Amino acid sequence: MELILFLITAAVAIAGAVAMLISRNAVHSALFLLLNFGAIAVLFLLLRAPFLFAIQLTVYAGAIMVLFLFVVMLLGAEKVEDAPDRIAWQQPLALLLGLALLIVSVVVGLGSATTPPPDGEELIKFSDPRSLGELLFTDYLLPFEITGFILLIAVIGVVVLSQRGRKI
Amino acid sequence: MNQLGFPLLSLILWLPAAGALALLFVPRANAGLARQVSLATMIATFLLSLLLPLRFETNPMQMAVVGAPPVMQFVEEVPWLPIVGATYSLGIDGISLWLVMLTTFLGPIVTLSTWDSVHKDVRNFQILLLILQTAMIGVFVAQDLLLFYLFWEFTLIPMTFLIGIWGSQNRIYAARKFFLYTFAGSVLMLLALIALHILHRDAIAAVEPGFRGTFSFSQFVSDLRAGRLTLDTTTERLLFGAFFLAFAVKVPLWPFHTWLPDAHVEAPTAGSVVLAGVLLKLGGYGMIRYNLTLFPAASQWAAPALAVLAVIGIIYGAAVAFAQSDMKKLVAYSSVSHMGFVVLGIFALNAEGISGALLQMVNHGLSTSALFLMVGVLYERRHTRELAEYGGLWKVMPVFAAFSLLVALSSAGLPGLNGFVGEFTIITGAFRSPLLGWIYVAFAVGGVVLAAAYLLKLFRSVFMGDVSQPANATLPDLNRRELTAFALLSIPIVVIGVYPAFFFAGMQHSVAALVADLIAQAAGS
Amino acid sequence: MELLIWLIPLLPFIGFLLNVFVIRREREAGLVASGVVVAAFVVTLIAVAMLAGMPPEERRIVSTAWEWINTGSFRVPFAIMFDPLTAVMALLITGVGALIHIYSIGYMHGDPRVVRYFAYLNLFVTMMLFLVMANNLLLLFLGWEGVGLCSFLLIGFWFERKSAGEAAVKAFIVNRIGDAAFILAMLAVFTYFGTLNFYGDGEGGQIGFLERVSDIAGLRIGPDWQPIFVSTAISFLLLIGATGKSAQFPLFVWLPDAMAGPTPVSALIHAATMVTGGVYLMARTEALFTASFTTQGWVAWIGAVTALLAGTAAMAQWDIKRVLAYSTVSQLGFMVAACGMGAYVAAIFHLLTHGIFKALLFLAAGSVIHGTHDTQDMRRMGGLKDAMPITFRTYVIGALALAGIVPLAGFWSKDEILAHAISHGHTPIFIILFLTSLLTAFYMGRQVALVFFGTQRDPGYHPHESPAIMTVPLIVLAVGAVIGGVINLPVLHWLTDWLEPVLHEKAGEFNIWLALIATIGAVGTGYLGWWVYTTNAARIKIGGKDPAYRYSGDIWEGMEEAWYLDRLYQRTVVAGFEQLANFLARVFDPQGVDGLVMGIGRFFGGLANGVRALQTGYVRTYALVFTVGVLLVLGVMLWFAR
Amino acid sequence: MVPTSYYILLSAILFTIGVLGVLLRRNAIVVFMSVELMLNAANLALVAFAREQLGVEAQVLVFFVITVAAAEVAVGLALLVAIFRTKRTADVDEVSTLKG
Repeated sequence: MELILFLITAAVAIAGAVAMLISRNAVHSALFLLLNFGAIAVLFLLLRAPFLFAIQLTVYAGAIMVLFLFVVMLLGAEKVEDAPDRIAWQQPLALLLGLALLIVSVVVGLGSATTPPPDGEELIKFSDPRSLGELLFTDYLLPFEITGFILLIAVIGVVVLSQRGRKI
Repeated sequence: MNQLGFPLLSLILWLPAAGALALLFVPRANAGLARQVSLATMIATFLLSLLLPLRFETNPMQMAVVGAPPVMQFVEEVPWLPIVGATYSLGIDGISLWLVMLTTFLGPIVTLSTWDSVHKDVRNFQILLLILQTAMIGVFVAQDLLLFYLFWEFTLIPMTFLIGIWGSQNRIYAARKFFLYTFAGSVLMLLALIALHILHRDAIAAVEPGFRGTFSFSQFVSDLRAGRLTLDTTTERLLFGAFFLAFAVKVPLWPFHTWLPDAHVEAPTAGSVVLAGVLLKLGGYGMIRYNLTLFPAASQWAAPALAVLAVIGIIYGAAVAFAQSDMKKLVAYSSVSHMGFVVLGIFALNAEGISGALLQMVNHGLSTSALFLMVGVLYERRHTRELAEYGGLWKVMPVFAAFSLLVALSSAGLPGLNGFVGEFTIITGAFRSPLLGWIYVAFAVGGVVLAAAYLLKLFRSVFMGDVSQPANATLPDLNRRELTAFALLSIPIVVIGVYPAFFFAGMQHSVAALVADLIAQAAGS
Repeated sequence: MELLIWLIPLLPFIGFLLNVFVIRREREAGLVASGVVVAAFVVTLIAVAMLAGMPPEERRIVSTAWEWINTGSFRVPFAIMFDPLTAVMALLITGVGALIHIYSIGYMHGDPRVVRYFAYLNLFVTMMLFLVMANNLLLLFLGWEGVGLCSFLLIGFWFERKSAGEAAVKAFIVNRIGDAAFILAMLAVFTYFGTLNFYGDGEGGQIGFLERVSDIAGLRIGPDWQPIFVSTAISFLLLIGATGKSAQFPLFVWLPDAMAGPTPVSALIHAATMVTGGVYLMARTEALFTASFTTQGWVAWIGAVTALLAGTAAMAQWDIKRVLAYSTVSQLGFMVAACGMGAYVAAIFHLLTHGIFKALLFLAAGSVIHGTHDTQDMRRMGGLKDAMPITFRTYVIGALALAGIVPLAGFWSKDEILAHAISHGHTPIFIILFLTSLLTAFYMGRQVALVFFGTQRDPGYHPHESPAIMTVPLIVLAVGAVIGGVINLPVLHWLTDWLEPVLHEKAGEFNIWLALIATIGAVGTGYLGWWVYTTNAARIKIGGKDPAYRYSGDIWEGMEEAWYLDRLYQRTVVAGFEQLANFLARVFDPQGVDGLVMGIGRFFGGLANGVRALQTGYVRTYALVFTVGVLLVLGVMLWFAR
Repeated sequence: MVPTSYYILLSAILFTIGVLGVLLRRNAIVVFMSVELMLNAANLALVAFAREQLGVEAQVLVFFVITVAAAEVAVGLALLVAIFRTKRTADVDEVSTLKG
C-alpha cells in the first residue's frame, strides 16, 4: 500500500521537475516546481518526518515559490529564450554530463543504502516532532541562532540591493 | 666538541649581517662611508675567522671510527623549532674549514673591488654583499639540514638583486634565469629533506615512542651508520638524485650550466667575483657533505655516470671557452671546466680525489676571482668586454700584466702554483679509484691542455701584440686598491702551490673518516 | 754537502727575485744575472769535485726540504739529488748558461725591458736546474713546465711582433700536449710503484721506483683484447712527453717558430738546455725504457726519422736561425735514436758536445745579426768574413764541429753513436743517421758560404764586428768545441766511467773504418755545399729562389716548409678544434642545452594559454566545468570505495 | 516499508534534472528554480537516510537547509532584480563582463 503511494508521488515529482525544465513560460515552470515541492512534502510524510512535511509546504512551497512567482511577474521575463544558444557545444555536453551524473549518483546511492529500514518502537519515537524539538533547542541551539542571523542579514541585503538610484 | 668557550662560529656568521644592519643607519648618499663600514666588517670577519685554523684540531682525539658521525669542531647547538626537532646547530670539520676561510678571505677583496665598479646606490649594494656573506658562511657551518637549506635558499636573494639591479644590458633576464634555475633545482632538495626527516622520525619513533623527529645532520649519520635508519636502494637513490640535482645546478655540472655565462656576463664585477669565488663551491661542498656522507651506497652506484658528466664538462667548458669573444663568458666557461674537475675528484670516492676536490675548490675560488677582477679592471677602463678591443697592454700596464699572467697560469694549472696541486691530486684520485678507469683521466688531462689553450688565448689577445687601439695606449695601470686586491689574492696562490701540506693536513682527518665510511658501505652493501 | 747542492738552484732563483723586485737599471741587471749563474757554475764545480771524491757506488746525495703534497697515501717530498748524470747536466746548464748571460749583456744592450729579460733568463736556469736535480717525477715536472713557461715568456719577449706572440703560445701549447702524456705517465708510475721518487731518500725511507722496475715486469694493463706491458705503457707516455719537450717527430713544429725570440734565448733554450730535457728524462728513467723492448724500437725510429726529416728541412732554409733550429732538431734526433738503441752514454756525450757547439753557432749567428742590424735572411748577407773576423772564425769552428770533422767535439760524439748503431746491428737506423750526418755537413757548408763568402748582397747596412763582451764567450765556446771531444775519447772513456753508477754501461770499442768513412763523407759534402753556394753566389737574389731549385723543384719547396707538417697540423688539429669550439659555443650551447632549459619554460607557458581558453565569461561554462569537477570527485570516490 | 534505495534513486533523478536545468536553461529565474530543485533532491536523500539510521539530527539539518535556502533565494532574487534593472534582460549569457 505504501509502495503504491510512493510510486505515485515519485512520478508526480519527476513529472513536475521535467515539466519545469521544458516549459517555455517561466510562470508555468514555477507552478510545476510548486507541484514538485508538494510531492516531495508528501514523501517526507512517507518517511515519517511530519514536521519537515509541514516546513516544506509552508516555507518552500508557500514562501519561496510565491517569491519566485512575484519576481517573474514583476520582471515580466517569461519569454526570454528566443536567441539561439550562444555556446554551440553546451547542449550536447550538458546532456552527456547529466547522464553520467545520474549513473554515478545512482551507483553511489545504491552502494550505500544497505541496512533495511527498521520499524516498531524506535520508528515512532523518531517520527515524533518532540524529539526533533528537544534536539533543536539543546544541542543545536547555536546553529539555530545563527540561521536566525542569516535570515536577518538576508533581509538587510535585499533592502540594500534594491535601493533605487542612490549609489552605495 | 667546542674548543673555545665563546660561540666563535655564530660570531663569524652574524658579524656581516650586523654590518649590514649598521649600514642602514648610514645616509644613503654617503657612498664613501658605506664602503668603509662594509670593508671594516669584512676585514673584521676575516680576522675573526683566522682563529678557526689556528685552534683547529687537525687530528681530534676521537679516531675515525667507522660508523661514528663526522667529528665537528667549534660546535654550537640551540633548540630552534622543537616541534619539528630542528636545532640551530653550527660546526665545522676539515671539509668546511677551508671553504669558510675562502669566503671570509674573499669578502674584503670583493668589497675593495666595489670602490671603482659600483657608483649608483652604493649603500644598498654593500648591504646586499654583507647579507650574501652571512648566507654563504651559513651554508658552510650549518650542521642542521633545515638551517642549511634556509641559508642555501637565502644566498639566492641578494645575488639575484646584485645581478638584477647593478647588472649591464639584459640583466633582468639573467637575474630571473639565475634565480629560477637554481631555485627549481633546490626545491627538489627540500622535498628530499622532508622525506628524509619523516623516514627518520618514523623509523626512530617505532623504537622510542614520542620521538618528534630531527634535522640534525650528525644524528642522521649516526642512525644511518648504526642501522637504526635503513633506506632501501631505490629510496636512497631517489634522495641522492634530489640532493645531487640541487648541487649539480649550483656547481654547475655540464648539462645544468647555461645560467652561469648569462649570470656572469650581466653581473657587476663584485657580483661575478662572489658568484665564481664562493657560490659555485656551495654545490661542491654540498655533494661531499650530504651526498657522499648520507647516501654512500647510492654514491658508489652513481659515481661512474656522474664522473662521465664531469669529464664532459671539463672538455666542453674548455672548448666553448676557447671560442668566446667576450672575456667574461670565457672565464665563466672556464669555471664550468674547472668545476668539472672538482666533481670528477669528488666522485673518485677516495682520499686523494676528495681532498684534491676540496683544495681545487679553494684554488678555483682564488684564481677565478682574480680573473674576474682582471676583467673588471679592464671593463672599468674601457667599458667593453670584447677581446678584439684590447691588445698590447703588456707595455701599457706592466704591473697589471704581471699579475694577470700569474693568475692565468695558476688557473691553467702550472706546477708550482695552486691550480696544479689541486688538479694533479684529483687526477691521481680518479686514476686510482676502483670505480673510474684511466679513460676518464685521459680526457681530464686533455682538459688541462685545452685550459692552457684558452687562457693563453685570453692573455695573448689582451696583453701581447702591439697597441692597435689608440684608446689602449693611455690606460692607467693598477691603482692602490686594485694592487692590494691582486697582491692579496696572489699570496695564497703561490703559497698553496708551494706548500699545500698545511691545507691538506687540515682536511686530512675528516676526509679519511668519510672515505672509511664509503669503503665500509661499499663492502657492506 | 746537502746545503751546497741546494745552493745551485737557489742562486739563480735569488737572481730572479732581485731582478724582479729590486733592480731597475740595465747595467746592474746584467751583472747580477750573469754573476749569479757564474756563481752557480762554480758551486756545481765544487759539488762535482766532492762527488768525484766519493767512492763510485755512493755517488748520490739526496736532500729533502719539506713535504710538498701529502694527502691520503699520496706523499711527494720537495727533494733534490745530485748524482753523476745530474752533475754533468748541471755543468752544461750553468757553464753554457753563464756564457750566454754574459753574451746577452752585449746583445740586449739598449732594449727597454732588459731587466725583465734577465729575470726570465735566471728563472729559466733555476727551473732547468730543478728539472735535472729533481729526485721525483713531480718536481721534475715542476721544472719541466717551468722551463716551458720561461720559453713562452722569452720567445714572446718582443711581444709587439705578432709572430713572436703566436710562436710563444704555440710553443707552450705543443709542450703542454707532451706534458699531458707526462702527467699520465706519472700517474701510472704512482699507481704501480706507490711512489714518484727516483731513489730512496737515504735514511731508510721508501726506495725509489727506479730501483724496483723489476716489480712490474710481467704486469699488463689496458683492454683485454690488446693487453700491453705496464712498462711499455709508462715508457711510451714518457716518450710522448719527451718528444713534446725535445721537439721530436710529431711535436717538433714549435721549435723553428721559436726563433722569433732573441738569439741568446734560442742559444740557451732551444739549443743547449731545454730541448735536451727530453733526452735527460729518457736517460734518467732508462731502467723503464730498457724494460720494454717495443718502446725502445719506437724511440730509435722516432729519433732517426726526426733526424732525417729535420736535416732535409735545414738544407732549404733562408733564415740563418731557422737553419740552426732544424739542425738542432736533427741532432736531437741523433740523441733520441742513440737512447733508443740503448747507447745512453753516447746520447749524453752528444748532448754535451752539441750543447757547446750549437750554443756557439747560435751566438755567432746572433753576433752576425747584431752586426748586420737585425737582418736574418741569408740572401741579404754574404762576404762578411772580412768585416767580422772573430765571428767568422768561431762560426767556422762551430760548423766543422757540427759537421763532425775529426779533431773537433762533434766528430767523437756522433761517431760513437754511429759505431754503436753498427755494432748492435741497427743497420737501417745507421744508414739514416749516416745520411743525415752528410746532410748536416752540406747545409753547414752552404750556410758558411752564404753568410761569409761571396759579396755583400744587401748594401743597406755596413757590417761591424761585435763588441768584446760578445766575442769573448764565442772564443771560449770555440775552445770548448775543439777540446770537447776529450770528455769521452774512445780509449779513455772518462764520461762512460763517470756515468757508470747511474747508467751502468760498458764502453763500446772504437771502429777505425767507420771513423775514416764518416770523416771523408763529412769533408766531401761540406766542401760540396760550400762550393755550390760560392760559385753560384751571383745567382742568389734577395727574395729569390735557391739555385738548387732548378734541379729539384718542388722537393726543395717541400723541404723548406718541413714537408708541410706544420700546415697539416694547422689545418687538421687546430682548425678542427676551432670549428668544434665555435659550433659548441655558437650553436650547441645557446640552442641545445639552453634551448632545452628555455624550452621547458615555454612549454609551461603554452599549457597556461590552453587553460585560459576556458574562461569564456559565460556563467554556464563555469557551471559545466563545475559539474565535470563533481563528476571527477564522485568517480574517484567510487574508485577508492569499491 | 519502501526500501531507502528507491528514495535515493528518486533523489538522484531529481538532482540530475536540476543540474540539467542549470546547464540548459538561459533564463536566470529557471536556473534559480533548478538550484532549488537540486537542494530539495538533496534534502530528500538526507531524510531517506535519516529514516534508515533513525538519526533525528538529519532532520535538524534539513530544517537548517530549508531556512538557509530561503535566505539564499531572497538575496538571489534581489540580485536578479538589480541586474534586470540595469541590463533589461534576465538572460544568463548577457552577463559576461567578468570575461577572463
